[in-house]
Amino acid sequence: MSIVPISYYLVLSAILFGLGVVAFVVKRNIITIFMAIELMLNAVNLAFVAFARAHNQLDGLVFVFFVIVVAAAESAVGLAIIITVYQNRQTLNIERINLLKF
Amino acid sequence: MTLPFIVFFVCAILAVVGALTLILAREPIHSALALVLVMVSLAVLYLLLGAEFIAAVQIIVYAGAVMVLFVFVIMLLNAGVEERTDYSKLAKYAGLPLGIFLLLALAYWMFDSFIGKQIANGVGGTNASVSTRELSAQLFQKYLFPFEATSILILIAILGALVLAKKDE
Amino acid sequence: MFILDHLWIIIALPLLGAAINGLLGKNFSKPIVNSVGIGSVALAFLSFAELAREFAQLPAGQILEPKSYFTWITAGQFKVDFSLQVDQLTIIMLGVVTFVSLLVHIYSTGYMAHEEGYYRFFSYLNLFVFFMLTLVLAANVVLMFVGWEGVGLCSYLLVGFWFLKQSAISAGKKAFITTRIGDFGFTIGILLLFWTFGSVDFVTIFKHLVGAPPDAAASTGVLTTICLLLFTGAVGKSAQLPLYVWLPDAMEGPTPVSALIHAATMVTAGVYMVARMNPLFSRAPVAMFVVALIGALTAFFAATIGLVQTDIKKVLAYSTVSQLGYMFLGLGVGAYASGVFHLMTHAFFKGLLFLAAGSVIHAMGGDQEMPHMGGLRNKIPITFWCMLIATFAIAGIPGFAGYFSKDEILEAARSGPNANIGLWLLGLIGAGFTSFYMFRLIFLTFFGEPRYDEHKVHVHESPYNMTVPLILLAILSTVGGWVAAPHLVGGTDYFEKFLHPVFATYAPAVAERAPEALESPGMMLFHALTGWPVLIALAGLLVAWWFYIKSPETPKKLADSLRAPYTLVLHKYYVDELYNAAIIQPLLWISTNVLWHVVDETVIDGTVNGVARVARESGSELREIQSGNARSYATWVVIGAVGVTVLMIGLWGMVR
Amino acid sequence: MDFITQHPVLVVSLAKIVGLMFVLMTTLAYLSWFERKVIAHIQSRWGPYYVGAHGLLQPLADGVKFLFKEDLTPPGADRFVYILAPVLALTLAMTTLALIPFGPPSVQWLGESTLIVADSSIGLMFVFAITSMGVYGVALAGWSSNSKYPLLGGLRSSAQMISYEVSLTLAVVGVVLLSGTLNFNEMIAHQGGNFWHWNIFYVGHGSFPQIVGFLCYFMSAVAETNRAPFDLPEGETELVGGFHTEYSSFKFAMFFMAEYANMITVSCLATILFFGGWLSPFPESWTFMRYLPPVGLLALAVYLAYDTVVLARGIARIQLIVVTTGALVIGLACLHPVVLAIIQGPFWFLLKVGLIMFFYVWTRATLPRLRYDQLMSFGWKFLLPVSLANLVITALVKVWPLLVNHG
Repeated sequence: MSIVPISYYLVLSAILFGLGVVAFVVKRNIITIFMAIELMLNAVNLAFVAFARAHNQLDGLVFVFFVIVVAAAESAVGLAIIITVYQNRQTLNIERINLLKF
Repeated sequence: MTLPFIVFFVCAILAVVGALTLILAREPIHSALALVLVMVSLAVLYLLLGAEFIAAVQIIVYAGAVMVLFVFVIMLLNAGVEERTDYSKLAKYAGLPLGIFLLLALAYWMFDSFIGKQIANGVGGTNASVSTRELSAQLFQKYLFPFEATSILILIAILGALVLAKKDE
Repeated sequence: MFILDHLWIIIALPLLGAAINGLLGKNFSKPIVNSVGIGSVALAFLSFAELAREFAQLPAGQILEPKSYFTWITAGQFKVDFSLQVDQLTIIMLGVVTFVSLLVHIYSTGYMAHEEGYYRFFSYLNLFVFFMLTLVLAANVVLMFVGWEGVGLCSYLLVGFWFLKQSAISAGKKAFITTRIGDFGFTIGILLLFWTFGSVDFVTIFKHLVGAPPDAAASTGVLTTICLLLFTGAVGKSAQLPLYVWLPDAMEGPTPVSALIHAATMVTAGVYMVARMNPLFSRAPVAMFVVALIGALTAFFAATIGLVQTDIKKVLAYSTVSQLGYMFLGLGVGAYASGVFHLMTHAFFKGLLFLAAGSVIHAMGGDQEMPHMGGLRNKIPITFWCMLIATFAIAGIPGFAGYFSKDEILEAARSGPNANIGLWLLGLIGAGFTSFYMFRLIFLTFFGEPRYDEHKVHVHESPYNMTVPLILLAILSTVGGWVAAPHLVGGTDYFEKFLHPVFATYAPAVAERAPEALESPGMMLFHALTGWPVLIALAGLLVAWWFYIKSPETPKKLADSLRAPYTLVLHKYYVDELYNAAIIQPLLWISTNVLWHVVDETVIDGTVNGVARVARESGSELREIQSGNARSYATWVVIGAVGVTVLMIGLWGMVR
Repeated sequence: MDFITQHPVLVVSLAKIVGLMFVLMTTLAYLSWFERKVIAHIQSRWGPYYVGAHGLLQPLADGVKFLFKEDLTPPGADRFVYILAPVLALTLAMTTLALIPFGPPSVQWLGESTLIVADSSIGLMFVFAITSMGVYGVALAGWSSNSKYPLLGGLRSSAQMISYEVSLTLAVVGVVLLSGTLNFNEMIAHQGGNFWHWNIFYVGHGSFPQIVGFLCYFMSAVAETNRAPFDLPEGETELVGGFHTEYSSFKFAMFFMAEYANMITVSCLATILFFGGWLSPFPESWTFMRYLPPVGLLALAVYLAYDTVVLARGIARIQLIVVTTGALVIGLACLHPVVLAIIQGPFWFLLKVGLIMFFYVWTRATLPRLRYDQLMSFGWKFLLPVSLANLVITALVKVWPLLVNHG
């Protein structure tokens, strides 16, 4: 049973990351932008796992583990912030939340 | 065309479709579901790569906790259809092209630099799945300090979330 | 050997006192302030005593290594430790400083009793003691310089203690600035020292010098330069020509301050420094001669000015200047021991004189003009007798401290290794003037008819805490000299013997001089008693007696007949005016028209404002980027990412 | 075709899945019957009785009813999500069972162990992974039906599920510590011996009886499956029907089945983790015990036969005859050594699961429903600390020997 070459995974992760970036700039809804970030993280994780497999080392997996944990913490805080923002501004459109400027 | 390839391509296509849906959907909750799809298919890919534990964690934490949180918040705030405003001219004209360019550049780079390369074909990369025991050994011996650090990070995150979320009288 | 190992205790104590009084004293009652101030100094004095005891137990001729407590500065191979050192010279200085300052502290409790900022005064005094001890104990030039500047600072603070009095303030400034001029030279000297010897530790430097042939360690020229530069510092600090002008003005400060700082300790710092640096000076004859010359000239001129002063403290001030001149004369002619000896005796009798003068002023209710006094000897007997003793001492009446020391110096100037008859002559005449103006002071103050309004001024003897120090000092002024006496009446000089290691260890090798034939003791005693100094001192006494007791109108006639020189002397040779015209005015002009209006306003302000303007303009332009729209920021991030990616792909392409 | 021969696993898995699905569906259907019967008897009623003997055909009737009801979609509902939700719920609920071993891996066919669909080395993790996804079904259903009650119900239930999942997991970790593996079969093997070797009881070297763990697990499981007394999501009194208020006909049935499937899953999990899974409670030496299954079935057949004779009603009698003969045939078949060997594991396993299911029903019939805040505070302030303490103690007991040896 042959294995899928690692490069395929890498290309896939690259594509996903790119799509994440696109979503990051294109979307207006804070929550969705947040999701875009998560998407990028996932893409990076995929690359990590792929390399870990390629080099037969576990470090990559450990890193993925950490990335996931950090992402969880980040989303917890981020969503709390979003809720607070919404309570104050009654909108989720990032372009309407523009008080912090010159 | 063997089984792994089929699985890979199915999941890959699903992931990409999910990502695209995330971008195109106007309902935040659809985006969320799309992202869940991406994550699940990625988990399957991890399985294919032999990283069972990571796959499980991916689903439990990401799909099961983080995304649920997202959905939860979306339901809580009853976030409606996103309005496609374009106040930022820069984002309007430069954002999308640049993003796509980055996508293509990265993809091409990966392709160009790894396709058909020794390492890329998974030299030594056997089919045997990584044993959770080894992984945990790594985690609790070599990476013990970062592990503890992340635990503290999580604690802080919890506190922060509490402080933010609690109604200030 | 406790104190010997923990020298820092001695200097730490006054610092502690200063800190306590200075920081908390505001709320203390007088007794507490007294106990803290005096207590700290007293402890320092006791620890000095212990130190002396331990030192005495050391095997003879042993030279103690400096004790380094921590590294203070390290830059390249420029390394300065906080290191202290004890040798015979230090012992003497320590004794003088701690003892006199202790007495002055006690005296001050009486003299300053009714002053504002009592605690402030004491904390300053303690601080001064701390710095003075640092200066004395320092084992390297830099640390010494710290003490040096520190005492300068304290002098500034204390001279300007009554900071509501304009004259006091300006006097303080004058003192500080004038000494700064000297210190400038001193600083350069230190740098040159390090540049030459690669170290600032006394011991290291001296070790370089000793044994090496004259030009091996450093060429005589360099040494001369160094010595002269260092001596500039001494000139400033010890009020020698031409930088003596600050000392008379410094009399604006409280009298105890004058006694402690401007008579006994600080002004002698220069002498101490030169004595400490004797290995260098010994190897730089020219510098030695300069020192001697300056000393002699100062001794003479200051004495002449002192002749006509009417302010009691001014007289003492000028006499201090001239006495310091004698010390330098002594050092300059190579009789280091004699110089230091005179330093010690001078500390006693001049301190006494000032304190007594303070007591007089106290009695007169703050009036310092001698013409307003007279006939005080019955009213304030203790003060009178003490002052009389001090006068005998300074005038060089045989048997009193000053006699021995001054005589040694003059003897050295006449017949010493580098004797110079001209300098001897100057010193001799100066001695005559000295005794004249001192007795003039005595006669004007204590004899004759009271010239003050009995009803306004209630003359009264000072309280014990003022008189006791007087008495103690009087005793010392009397017997203090005998430690060196035998030298004159044949036999050995304990003082010189004691100091011998300091000046002999690193001294340059000189051809052994044939010891001059010792005459018979009796003969020598006759010589001693009929030596020129004694005669001229008595002459001064007589003239003074004639002028101010026998025929009081003579001085006036004399002054009228010698109008020109009299006015000249009366106005202190117009030195102040000269400096004012030659230095201060041009300096003021330059500062105002060049430094202020051109450099400061145009250049510096222009630059600063320009920078500010640039920042403001660019900011107001650039802030447009901060649109507050996060999507734009996101796009910027992406732009950066794209840039990095392109760059890396390019590099990758290059790598392959 | 050679593709399939290349991968025999596909064939076997497919067969297993189909089998499992068939069994599961019927079980789900008859679980409802079981529940209603038990509750009825607890409340001293008869329960379903008229559709077939002992109402045995009731599930069939219900199914038919569901199928022929009108399928409503509320206006303004997000159609896609509205349909997705129940599918998601049921699929996930049933997927979990793929990881459950119904018997020892020794039973094999074509080189693949037969009584478990997917024997993963970290089965437990995957079970949790899939159950954690189960929240979506509820939440999305509540959100998509564009109505107030469902939304509230959905929010509630998702909150409840998330909170209780924590203590559920923590309660289980103790067992994982003891057995030192995440694979179900290994866990069960680790509990081998007599019934006092089961994790819930075993007091041995470096082992700590997981009785507390089990209780925590069970309570959390009840809450996790939104069952009484924690059935807030469908708290009829406040929320009408909870998140599936707007659902009707087959979609509703899917939620219904999903719930039962979840119950089965957690029960299986409890059996595996605490009650030694497919192990028989008796020592190997008691060979005669291996005949318990056929004997039991034959006894059942005898009882049914008696019933048949006593109850004389048309269809019911025919139906009873069918059932009786079925039981008889199976019982006899079980006497054949091969079948006997195969039947051991599943028999015990299903027996234990059934008992736990009975507990489920029992609690539902007995206990009143909690208030929402009570529920939450119970979960966070009581259950979580207790399970944590249990975990800590277990860990200590586990490492105690090491500590002692290392001085």
